[in-house]
Amino acid sequence: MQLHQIAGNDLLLDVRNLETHFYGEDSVTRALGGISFQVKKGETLGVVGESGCGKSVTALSILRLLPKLTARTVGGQVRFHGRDLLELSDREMRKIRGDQIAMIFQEPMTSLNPVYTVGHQIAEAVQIHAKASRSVAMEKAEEMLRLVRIADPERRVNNYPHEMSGGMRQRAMIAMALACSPELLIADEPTTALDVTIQAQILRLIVDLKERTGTAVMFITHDLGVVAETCQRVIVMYAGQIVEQANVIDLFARPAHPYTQGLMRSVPDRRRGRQPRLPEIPGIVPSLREPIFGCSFAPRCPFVIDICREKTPVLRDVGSSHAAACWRAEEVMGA
Amino acid sequence: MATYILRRVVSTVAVMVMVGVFVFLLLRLAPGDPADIIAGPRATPEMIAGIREQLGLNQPLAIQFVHWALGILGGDLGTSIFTGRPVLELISQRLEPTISLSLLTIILSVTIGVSFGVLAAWRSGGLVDRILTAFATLGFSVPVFVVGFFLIYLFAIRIRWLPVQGYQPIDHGFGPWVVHLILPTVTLSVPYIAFIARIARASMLEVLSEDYMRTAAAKGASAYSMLFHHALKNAGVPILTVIGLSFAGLIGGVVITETVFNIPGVGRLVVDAINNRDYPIIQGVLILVSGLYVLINLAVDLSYTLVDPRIRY
Amino acid sequence: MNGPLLKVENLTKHYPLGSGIFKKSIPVIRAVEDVSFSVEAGETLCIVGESGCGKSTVARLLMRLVQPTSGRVMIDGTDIAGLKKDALHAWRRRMQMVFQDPYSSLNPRLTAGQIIAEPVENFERLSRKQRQALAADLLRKVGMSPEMMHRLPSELSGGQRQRLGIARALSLNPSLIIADEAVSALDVSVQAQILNLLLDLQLQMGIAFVFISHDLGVVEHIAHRVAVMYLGRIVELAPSEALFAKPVHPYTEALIAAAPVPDPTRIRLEAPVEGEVPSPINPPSGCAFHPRCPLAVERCRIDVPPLVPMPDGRVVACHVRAPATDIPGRLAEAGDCPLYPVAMSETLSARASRVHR
Amino acid sequence: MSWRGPRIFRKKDDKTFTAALKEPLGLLLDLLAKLAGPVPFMMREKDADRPATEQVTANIGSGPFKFNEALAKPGASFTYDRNDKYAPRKAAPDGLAGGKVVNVDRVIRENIADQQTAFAALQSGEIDYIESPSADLWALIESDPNLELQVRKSGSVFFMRMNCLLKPFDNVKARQAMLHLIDQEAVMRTTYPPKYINSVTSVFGNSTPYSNEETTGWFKKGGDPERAKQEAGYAGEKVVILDPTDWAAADNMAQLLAAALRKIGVNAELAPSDWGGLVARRANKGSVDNGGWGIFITNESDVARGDPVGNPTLSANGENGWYWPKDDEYEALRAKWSVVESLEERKSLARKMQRAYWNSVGTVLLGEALSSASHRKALTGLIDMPDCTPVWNMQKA
Amino acid sequence: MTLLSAPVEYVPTGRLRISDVPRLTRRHPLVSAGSGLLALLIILALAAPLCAGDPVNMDPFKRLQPPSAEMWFGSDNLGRDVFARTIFGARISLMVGLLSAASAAFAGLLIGVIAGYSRSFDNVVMRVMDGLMSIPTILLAIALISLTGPGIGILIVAIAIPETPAVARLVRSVVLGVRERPYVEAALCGGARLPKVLWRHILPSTIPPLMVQGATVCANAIMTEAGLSFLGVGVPPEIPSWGNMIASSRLYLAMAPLTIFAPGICLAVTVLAVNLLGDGLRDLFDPRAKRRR
Repeated sequence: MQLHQIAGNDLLLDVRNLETHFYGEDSVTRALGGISFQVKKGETLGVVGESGCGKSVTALSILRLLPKLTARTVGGQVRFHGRDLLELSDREMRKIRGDQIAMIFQEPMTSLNPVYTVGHQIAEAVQIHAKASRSVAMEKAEEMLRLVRIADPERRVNNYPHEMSGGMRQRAMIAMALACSPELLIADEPTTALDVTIQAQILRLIVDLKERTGTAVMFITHDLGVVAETCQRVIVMYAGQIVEQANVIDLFARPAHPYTQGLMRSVPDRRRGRQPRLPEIPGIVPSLREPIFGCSFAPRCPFVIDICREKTPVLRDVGSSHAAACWRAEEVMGA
Repeated sequence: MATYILRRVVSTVAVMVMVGVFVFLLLRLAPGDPADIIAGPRATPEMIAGIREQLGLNQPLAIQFVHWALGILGGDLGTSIFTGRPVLELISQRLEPTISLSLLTIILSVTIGVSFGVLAAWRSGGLVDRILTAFATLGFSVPVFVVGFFLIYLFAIRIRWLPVQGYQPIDHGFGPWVVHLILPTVTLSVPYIAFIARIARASMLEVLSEDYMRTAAAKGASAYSMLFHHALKNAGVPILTVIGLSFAGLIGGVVITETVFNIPGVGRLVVDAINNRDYPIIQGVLILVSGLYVLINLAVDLSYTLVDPRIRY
Repeated sequence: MNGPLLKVENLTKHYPLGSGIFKKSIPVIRAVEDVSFSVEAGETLCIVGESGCGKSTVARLLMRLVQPTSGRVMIDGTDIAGLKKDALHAWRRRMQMVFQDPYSSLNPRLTAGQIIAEPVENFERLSRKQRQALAADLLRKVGMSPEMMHRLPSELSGGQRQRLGIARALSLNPSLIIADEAVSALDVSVQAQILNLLLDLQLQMGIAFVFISHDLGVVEHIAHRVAVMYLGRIVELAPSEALFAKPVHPYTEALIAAAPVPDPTRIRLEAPVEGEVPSPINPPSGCAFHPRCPLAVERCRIDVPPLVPMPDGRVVACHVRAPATDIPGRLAEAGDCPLYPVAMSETLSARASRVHR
Repeated sequence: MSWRGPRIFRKKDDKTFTAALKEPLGLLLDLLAKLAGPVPFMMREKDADRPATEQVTANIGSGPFKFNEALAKPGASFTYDRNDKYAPRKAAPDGLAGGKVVNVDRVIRENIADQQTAFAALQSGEIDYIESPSADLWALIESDPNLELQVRKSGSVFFMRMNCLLKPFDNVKARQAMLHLIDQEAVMRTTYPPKYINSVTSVFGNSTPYSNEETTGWFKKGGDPERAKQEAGYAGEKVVILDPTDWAAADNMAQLLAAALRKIGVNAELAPSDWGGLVARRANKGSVDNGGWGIFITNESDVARGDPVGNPTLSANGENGWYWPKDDEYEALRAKWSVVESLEERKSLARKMQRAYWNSVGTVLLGEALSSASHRKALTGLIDMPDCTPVWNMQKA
Repeated sequence: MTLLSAPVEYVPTGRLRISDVPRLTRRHPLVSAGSGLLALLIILALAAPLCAGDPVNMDPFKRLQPPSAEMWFGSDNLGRDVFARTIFGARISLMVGLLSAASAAFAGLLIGVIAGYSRSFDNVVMRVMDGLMSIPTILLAIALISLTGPGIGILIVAIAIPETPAVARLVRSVVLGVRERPYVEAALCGGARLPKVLWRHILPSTIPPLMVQGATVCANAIMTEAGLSFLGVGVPPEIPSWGNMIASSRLYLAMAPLTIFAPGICLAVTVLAVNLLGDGLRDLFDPRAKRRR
């Protein structure tokens, strides 16, 4: 069920009840329990949550990059410009990947093919989608390296990944993703593995390029600080569900879901000065192998009441473009 | 790079010397010596002792070794006691068949082995994977000579397509040369196809689970380019290693195949030499083989740089 | 005890690169360069810096997992840097370590009980009952139920495993624990639990911590004093509040500015510092930060700035912000430096970019 | 007895030479025309006059075939081309003599290590002729329409030599007991088909003129193990039987012998090795425990048993003879062999020698296996003679 | 922050209980097929005297008989019962295979661990191993056996020696890898001395790859024994082994095929079983394989 509909024409991606399961030897893990969200053209949507909440699985499900044998998207729709990507044939899907929807990954060390030069790998994207000749594609690669502010791109284009630092490799990844000027860039924890100063440079770069090319960015991260600095709208995920959705200012000002609130408080923050003890979220994330009754956060929630254990809360409006999946969302916002 | 190669070549010589000494002593300790064989079954012990004297076999070991080692340095592997011909000449006569058989076997094993491995990895878990893995395990489980006799029985006797035995030198025309090598090559290749396919499959599976394969998919690369363009080159190092190992193990297999198909190669030469206790031939061949083996290893190590830019010497 | 619990003097570690017989001078990686600091009993000293700055090497040097090239590590006045095997063995009881990756720091084939009790068993024989009692006690100390002692690490969550790591460190009840990125591999919520545990342990048992991290938020929360390292050297060592209130060394300032803060309304600076961390094989001359430093002057390129004491108890290695006075012992006043007018810190923020929303 | 005799031959004219001897040698002609055992080769003086170990490399090619040096691959194959300059005799071929007409251009002698492969090559027509194929293939050769098995009248005699220097075979009773034990047919049938084996009881083989029935009673009664053991006064000594694993026939027989001895309580043990190892161990006179031996099995062509002087296996002169049987009476008789003139005198001498030999039992005969050759039917003109088939006179259809 | 490094080497997932066996066999068909078959062969070999006649008694008169009630597989060229010899042959071939695999594994483990841990010893040992590996297995075996004459003991040594370098190299690489793992450093910090670190922390992780390599060596050993017997230097003739049975009866392929196919098939089945076990163990111990399957 989708709340405040975004006006038809500037709606880029519309995900409805997306459900993905992983099949182990003798267990089925419900990595995504049916999530719905939208991405507007040119918007930066933050997807935040702890490990195992399903944020990366969402991205892989959208691009249908899940491992063939062990995972399958069992339900829902992924409408991109109105076309449902889940229905497309492999050939059609391959046309979209890298051309209209691009993706960058977390580990700069292992996400680039170690035995080919960086230029070659960037050029490959151009050759696949723009059917360009080798030389044209290499020129484009050089141009892209200059766009991502890598020093003397003529030399760097012939470097191998192991001859570049972590930061430079991530810039090359971004160059490769944007080579065919996609409409949507999915960034899965792009700066997590980088040092703080380099992370700042890369975040800056993503924001600048986004404004210049008008690409929508789906920014997946677990770091609330990064979300605050780069995203315009945020969805918070927990145990394969979307528990809260809001624009970034509202989310940080008045979090409407106990999990979001708990997360924000447990991050050491200078403004609150030095407390002796950080507020904790007790317990651990529920296992997604067994079905969950009622609200998945109930066992760890300070606001839990009986209904929470019986009926699963539905994502409902608690303010202008601010939704939360909690029966006592209003009280939480007040706390 | 040059210093690395130099160091490796020096170690090659060291290995050959070590093998030389090891084999020299091993043979001298073995019961029976050429004099017994030359004298023939009806010779009396005294006649045998006489022949041994003339062949200089009862000089102290050290002197014999020094004499032989000096010969080696001068490039002379000594003369065969049994046939009186220089060992180098005997070996060079027998080189062509063994090299032809080994080369064809490696070419066949690598092409089929690698493609089986890649196919099995791509269809991992599926029916194709199970069949190819089963074949690989089976291929590895049947002794070479059983395969050999089976093929002779089937192709040469039953349907008479291919010759049973013998070897036609290549200068007698490419046709007869190949025809005579088909059965032996297939026989010898069966275990190596299995060996290479298993390793190729394992290293391909390893590479296919790497992050950069996901990046390639995210770029919209086709299955073919992901397999043969992105993955195969990364799986190159382990595959090259196994090819190097197969080359080394080949000498053992060649001996049996040459016996089954009556190919006058180095393998057969050595086995006969062992039966006749013809020390110079045994020592000569084993040293050349060990030298060849270490050089093959060096070639394989250097070939790594072609496949993986990260490897520099 | 009179002097500080731990006193490190001019600790240095160089890794030779390759050992070619033909090469004359063997190039060296200067991982740790002339590092000195001290830790009082019950105090938490944090070492902060980006990857490649040598903070982990310092930890491994303190625990003698690696031989130092030169310098002294004094515990209660005894230098353990040079001790040989058996002599070193005795000192192991005083100092223990907690590792970063909960998955690979516990032997997957041993049960929790065996892992925790192993350090004690290295020093004295334990009967089964004694071992189980010790394990139960340690598990309770780190907030886990004693039955967990029969579990294998693979059956526990990341947070629980890290608690086992801490319990193992506590088994010899050391007076100092070195935590090398102990919470970096954990999720935020679990991180909070572990940080609280460490603070509780410090209060109850008076344990000193050398806490190594790259996360400034965590550092600010638990540190009494902070040492900032860059390319093997300490560039600033100061009490935590003073450092975060007013960072003096430009690199510290850039670090704090770069760290993302969970407040969308904050003015976002232009990327505080450009360029990459230089390679440790041939570090830049003089102050290693000068190629990336906005305040760099001619002198920074020539000689290495010494650590100069400042009035508020911190030491800073920067020709611009803390020029070495010619009179030894006299503290450099913050205002002393002509280049450090109060307004200075604004020049950095002056480059704040347009508020992007 | 080495034969480097004084210069006794002198050239009379192009076609004849004379030989002047100090003492009478009835066998001169026989020795010059010998077929088996040490065979005389006629060479030019300068080729003949060199030390025994040095190889004669000169090949003159005066016979029907010339040795093709270029194609020679020692151990693998030797090639002989037709010698056009050779003019054969007018007479018909008779054994190794007579007219040597060559009807083929080239003969290649291929050394095929594996019998199975050789047989398969013969079947598929890649080779035309196999000299003494393995016995197990005889049945197959006979059943194949386009192959022919040529069984010769005589073959090779297998015999067992016991170490007379060591217990238990230093006691002649023990050696005589062995005569009882051996059931010749069982031993031969381990390797050869029944219709191609003959029992052999005479010291001089079956097909030689001197073969006779003197004191061969031992064999006729056949194996009676218990009686054999009491007579020998066997006291449990270990008997080591040398077993050449790379020679099928001797290997089978050694295994059968070991099993038979064990069955009657003799502590028999097999010492397997390849032929090289066997020959080395055989020369060791030491006790069984430090490298010595008890029994070994070997064979030689039946024809060779007709020459007690030339063939060392027929000597019995103790330790410097052929593996040490000692019988002075037999030796005395043997010394007269070359002196005796006529065939009849030699035959009666042979009978006396055989009686002495069987009383001292220098060796135990195991039986004779007829030698054979096989060839494709397309190959005709093969000369039938004992032991070998000359290559000339053959014709390929 | 997603956890940085998933565990590389095998992680035991809880205690192995008998009740797990059905689940495990379904999950790991290769291991169960391989070990089941191997167990069957071992039982067959051990129970040989019960179910088979006397493999050694010869009766030249009953040579090369076709299969009959009395002799299920007929008789060989010396009139011995082929069925009995095949079953007794299982003993020798399995013993040669398992013992040489065990000795190669043990020697390889010892050399590998020492080479993995002390740098100086490492260079010397690796050069010797290279030398040893450069001599072809068959020729080394022939030379060794001709040294002392055929016998099962020397045969096992002759097969084990060429296999040892491969095992040593494998163990060395595992030790070099594990040595850097944090839990080994943690043990050192805890004051554990070298022998305890080696025994408790490093050795256990060499066992899984060793078992996989052991299976391959065992398969090789059985094949090499067959090869050596074919060349006439393998197990002495009167002791029945599949190798020397195949070798000695290859002439009778046409007349009495069972004399060569009975041992041949058994040999292939055994080596297949060992290889299946090897493949299964490799998948069982390689966590990455689990994730992909």
